[in-house]
Amino acid sequence: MSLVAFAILAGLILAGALVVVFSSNIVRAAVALAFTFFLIAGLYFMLGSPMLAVVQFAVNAAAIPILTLFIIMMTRSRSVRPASGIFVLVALAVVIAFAGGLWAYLGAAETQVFPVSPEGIGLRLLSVTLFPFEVASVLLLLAMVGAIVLARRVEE
Amino acid sequence: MITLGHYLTLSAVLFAIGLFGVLTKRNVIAVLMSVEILLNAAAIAFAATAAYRDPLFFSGQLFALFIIVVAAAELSIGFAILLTLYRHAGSVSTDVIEEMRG
Amino acid sequence: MIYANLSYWIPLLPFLGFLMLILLGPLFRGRLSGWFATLTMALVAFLALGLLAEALRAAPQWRLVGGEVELARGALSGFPFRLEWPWLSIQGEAGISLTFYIDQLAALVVAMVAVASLFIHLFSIGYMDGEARYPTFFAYLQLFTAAMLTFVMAGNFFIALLAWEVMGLMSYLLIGFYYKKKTAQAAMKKAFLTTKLADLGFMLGLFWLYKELGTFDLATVAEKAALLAVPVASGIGLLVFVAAIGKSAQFPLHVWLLDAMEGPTPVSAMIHAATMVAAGVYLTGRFYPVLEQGQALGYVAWIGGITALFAAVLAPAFADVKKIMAWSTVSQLGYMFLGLGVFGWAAAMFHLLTHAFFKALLFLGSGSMIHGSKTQDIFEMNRLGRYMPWTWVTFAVGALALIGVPPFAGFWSKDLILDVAKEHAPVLWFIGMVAAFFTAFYTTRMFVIAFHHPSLPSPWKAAAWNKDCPELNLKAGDCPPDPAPEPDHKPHESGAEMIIALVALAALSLIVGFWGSPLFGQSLLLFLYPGEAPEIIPASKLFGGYVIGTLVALAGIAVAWGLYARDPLKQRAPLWLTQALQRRLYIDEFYYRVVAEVAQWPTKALWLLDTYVVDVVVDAVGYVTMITGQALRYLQSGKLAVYALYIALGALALVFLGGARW
Amino acid sequence: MITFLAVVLLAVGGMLVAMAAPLLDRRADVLAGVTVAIFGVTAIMGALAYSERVLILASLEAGPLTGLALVLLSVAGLAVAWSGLTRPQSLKGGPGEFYAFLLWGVLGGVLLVGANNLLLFFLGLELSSYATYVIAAYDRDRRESAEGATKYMVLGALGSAFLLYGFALIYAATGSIYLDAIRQSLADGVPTLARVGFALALVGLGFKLALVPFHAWVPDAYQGARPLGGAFLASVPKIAVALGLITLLGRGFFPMNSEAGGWILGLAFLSFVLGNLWALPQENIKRLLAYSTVGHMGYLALGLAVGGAFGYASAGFYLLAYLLAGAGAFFALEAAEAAGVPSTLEGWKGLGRRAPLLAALVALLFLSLAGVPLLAGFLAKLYVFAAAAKAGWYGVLVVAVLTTVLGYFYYFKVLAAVFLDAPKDAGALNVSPSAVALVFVFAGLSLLFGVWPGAAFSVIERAFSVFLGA
Repeated sequence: MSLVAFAILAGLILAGALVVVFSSNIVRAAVALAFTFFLIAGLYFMLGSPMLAVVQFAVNAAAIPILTLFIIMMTRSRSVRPASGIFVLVALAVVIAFAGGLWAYLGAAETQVFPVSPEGIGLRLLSVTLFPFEVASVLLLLAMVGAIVLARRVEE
Repeated sequence: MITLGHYLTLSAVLFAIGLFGVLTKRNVIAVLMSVEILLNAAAIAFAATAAYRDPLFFSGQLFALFIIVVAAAELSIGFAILLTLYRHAGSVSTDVIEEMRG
Repeated sequence: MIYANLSYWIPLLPFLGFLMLILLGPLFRGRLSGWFATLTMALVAFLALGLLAEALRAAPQWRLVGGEVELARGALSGFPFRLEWPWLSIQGEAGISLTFYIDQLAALVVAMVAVASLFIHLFSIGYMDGEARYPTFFAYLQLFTAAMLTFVMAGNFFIALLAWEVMGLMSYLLIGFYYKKKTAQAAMKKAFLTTKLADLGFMLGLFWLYKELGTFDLATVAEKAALLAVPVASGIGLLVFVAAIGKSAQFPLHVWLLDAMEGPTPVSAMIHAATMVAAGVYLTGRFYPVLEQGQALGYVAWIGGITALFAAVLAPAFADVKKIMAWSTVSQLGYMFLGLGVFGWAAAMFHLLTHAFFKALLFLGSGSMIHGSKTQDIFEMNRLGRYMPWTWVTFAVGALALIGVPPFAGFWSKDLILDVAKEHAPVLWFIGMVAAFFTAFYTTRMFVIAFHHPSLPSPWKAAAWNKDCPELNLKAGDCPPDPAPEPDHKPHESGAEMIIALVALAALSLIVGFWGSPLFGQSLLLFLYPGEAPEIIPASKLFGGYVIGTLVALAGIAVAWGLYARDPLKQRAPLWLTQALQRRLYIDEFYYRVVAEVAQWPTKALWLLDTYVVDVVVDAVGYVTMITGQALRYLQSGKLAVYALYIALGALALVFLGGARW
Repeated sequence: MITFLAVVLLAVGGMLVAMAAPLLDRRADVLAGVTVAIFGVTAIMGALAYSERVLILASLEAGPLTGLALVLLSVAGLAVAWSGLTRPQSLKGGPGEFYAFLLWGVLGGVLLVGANNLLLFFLGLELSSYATYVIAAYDRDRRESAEGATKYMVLGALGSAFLLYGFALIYAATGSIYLDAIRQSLADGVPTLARVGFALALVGLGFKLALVPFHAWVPDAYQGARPLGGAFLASVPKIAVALGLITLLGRGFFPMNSEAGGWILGLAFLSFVLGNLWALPQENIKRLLAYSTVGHMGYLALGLAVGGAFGYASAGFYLLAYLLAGAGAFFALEAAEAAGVPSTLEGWKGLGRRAPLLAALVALLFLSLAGVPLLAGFLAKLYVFAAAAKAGWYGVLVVAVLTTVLGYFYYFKVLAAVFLDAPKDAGALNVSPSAVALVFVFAGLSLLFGVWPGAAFSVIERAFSVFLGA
């Protein structure tokens, strides 16, 4: 049963990702990206981590596509000219080889999922992972200041 | 039953798709979107491993959380840089960043 | 041990002085930079004398008992002093460390260099006054002193080689201090080429030594020298000796020193008389165990003897006071090598010490003469004895020391060398005696003409105008002699700093000889005595030598006085001989010809090879490299996707390599 | 504890500078001064932290390696901040905020070197990278800057993604993100998954280190950035990632050091061969330095590939020598550009006559980069080559030595233009004394460590032997 659910979810995720990659309409790609990320949140539910699923939904499935749409509008990007045929073939070959290589090394047979409650994650986040947590705050601050500095208009 | 292998395979294929996007897209925004797929593929691998193999510490789940944060930060910086490019070139197509070479 | 532990400051201080002067030169106004450098040297001299005192106390004590040397007390612990810092370390290999090794000889020579350098600095304050590059001059002098002190204190030959090269560089720069003069340019080039050629010997010898013994360390080399096969030891020894010949201007590489007098007079005194040229002697002394093992000392002795005579014979044909002094230096250095070569190791070092002081004195004295009379030509100097009493007295002391009149310093050391030579090589003793006669002759001639005659028309000067000077390979007009001073020029005594320096060096020239004389039990020689082969001659055997030496010196003085006191301008030798001597027996010209000719042989011989093989290969390699570089530029196409593809391909390669075990 | 204080100082200092920047819009020099002071303090703290051995908040390992990173990175940051002082208002857009990125960039570097787990390592790397992206894009008036920064950022994101995926596979293989646990897990045998994971992580690290074939962004980013930013790009990420790679190799992946060494060797080989070849025909000095950086990182990676205390120490000394000469060269470019000389071979013609002191210092720095004896660059190469010889890689060694000859060629090309060619504009240059002073210090230190490497080398070597002993 859950295998069927997983198969459907995985199929949709991959389909969404393929749309992102192959669509020549960039707005459509952004929407497909949101869709894909939304489904990945579902994957996190299946992995027993509602907390992660919620964050994925809020940030990756909502905020990021919106940000992307903004930037698409600001830069007046509409469609993406497709790459030249030979290059696509080369890229495809590289990617297939890469995926094949990775896939050959994957494979693990565990079946038991251990769910984690949001409290568990929160406790852990503020104890053992406190230091990286603080670092992440600096990281976000840096990104914010950086974006402001680079993007603001300069009065001449 | 779903095994860890299923998730890892999914993440590998997702990574490959994202990589294909990075290689073939001719618009920098689209390239960055593909990079987002790459990061999500890694996050899936982390979360799945945590759920199956790391019941005590579930570090991978925390890692996935941080990846989401980092991805957002990366995108905001990336878009800011793109805006400066757009001001100069009037476009964010990869064609406009081929002036320096050799 | 206080001074020994502080001894690294001895080369470091002048080096810091150099840095200060070269970096902040423009900030030192007027004579300030000169005083600054002199004060630095005063400090160095203080440290060096303290070091010498400590070495005297800590060294093994020998005494002479019935003509035999025996040990009274062994060395105190910690002697010879040794300071060591790791420098180049390579794991698993013996690195090269910065080692200072101070034994009796090093302590003595360090003190000598520091003291001589101090007075020469002091003299230069006045002498160089008003020169355009005043701070630069002192900066160079400081760096030279630092290099010389490092060389003397160096505990391994690699460091010594580095210091040796720096000394050569400073000599080169200072010869060309008046770089606008064509003659100065030619002279610096000549000095550079000659000494560099010789230096190759040092390098090759060192590498060979390292290959054989696996060390550069001075003390270890001395210990292990006996392990070398005789031909190897003589090969190494002679290679290094070639460098010493070059540095110390011995025949047949003496050609550069005479022209090095183009530099300012204090430089001639310091580098080209008292210290650097003596470095060749010092180096040979340090390689003594190797040379002895190689049974190559005979060459050293003969080179020295020939040079001593050759230079002394040529000196009387010159009228330029500095050039006469330069010949004298070459000749005296020849004595030192002669002494080294006949097992008179300690005697040679004794002469090194005394010569440094009296030759520095003579050079500074001639500097004072030049300063006062505005000419370098002894014939144009106008009764300097009347106008420059201090210079007259001090120069007389120096001259007597050089001639070897008792009890002046040169007497004790030169006669000791000749006494040792008499024991081992009577022919060389005879040569040395003849050279001593000529030494007395040219010195007296110079003294009489410069100090006691009114200004005379210089006999060779008129002929020199507008002639080319083949010894520098220069064309006519490029090397005119210095203009004569104005006819009514009144010489004047030099300033206080210069006089103080002269008096101090005169005092040293008088005193320092006693230290090694039998009057004081030859205590200097016993201090230097290395414990093995080189001999110390007991005082009882020395007396005869003293009498003969003194008589020869007096004879030389008498002959010169007789000839030049009344009629100095009379041409006595045949004209062709005078000319040949003035042209330095055509040796310099011969070299220029040979160099010019020989340089063409390989060129001609290799021309075909060069054009048709080497050029093509070299061009092809360069071309292919450049083409590759150009071709690779196409890989760097500027396209984002291509760059990303490189990354992906790299990742792919690593994934497969990573998966495959290897 | 000292390390922790230094980290806090860097983070909080960055925040304060960022907050004060809009208020002090016209007085960016004040912020530069504050930044210089902070870096001065953290550099001293790094020296003091050298003997520290503590684990901070279960994440940050404070030891000699962290101390070393703190010192080197702070010195690099200090120099860049100092260089910014010469033209405080020329950093358009945010003259004050610039210094916040310096502080945070250095912070990220320290964290990644000191990390005891993959999470902090990743965050430190990203922190440092984002700061570098912003700095590369900072010269926003120039199109080149935007172009270079775009390529750098996009490819950097790709590199990070590889690194991250590699970490994910390592986690999947070993079940932990803590380096000690990973080492214990790998000690019983290295699963293929971990091996692939490390290979992918190496892609991301190789990207930051500018190793071929992950180097392609380097020339564009260097050319686009201001020389000032170039100095930052050439120093901080390189130091951080090289030392960070040593952290990974020495702590977490010790059991697979020999095979990882093989991969690094391959990258190193490609880098010093191709980097030097690429540098040959360059006419733009920033681009030339960029390609030569690729070559230098190849030599450095040779030391990393050898491994062991001596291999790491040789790489560490190489870092020091490269920091001095490479960053110093960029500071010289900055000084020249501030005086109106473009950073091209054409523009530098006759610099020796227009600004003799600067040209002499440039000569020292370039000679050090080329590897002329008595300068730090020579000994650095000597040490790395000695390490390679000890490892028995004679074939690689011969090629490496041959490629240094290429280096002589293109560095001397620049020096020939500087000293032998006649300037187009004969006027003397008005070079800022403080900028020259900075170049002087870097050139002087290159000379100092070239003549006297013993102390520096033994400090570095001890750091690594203590680190490996732990």
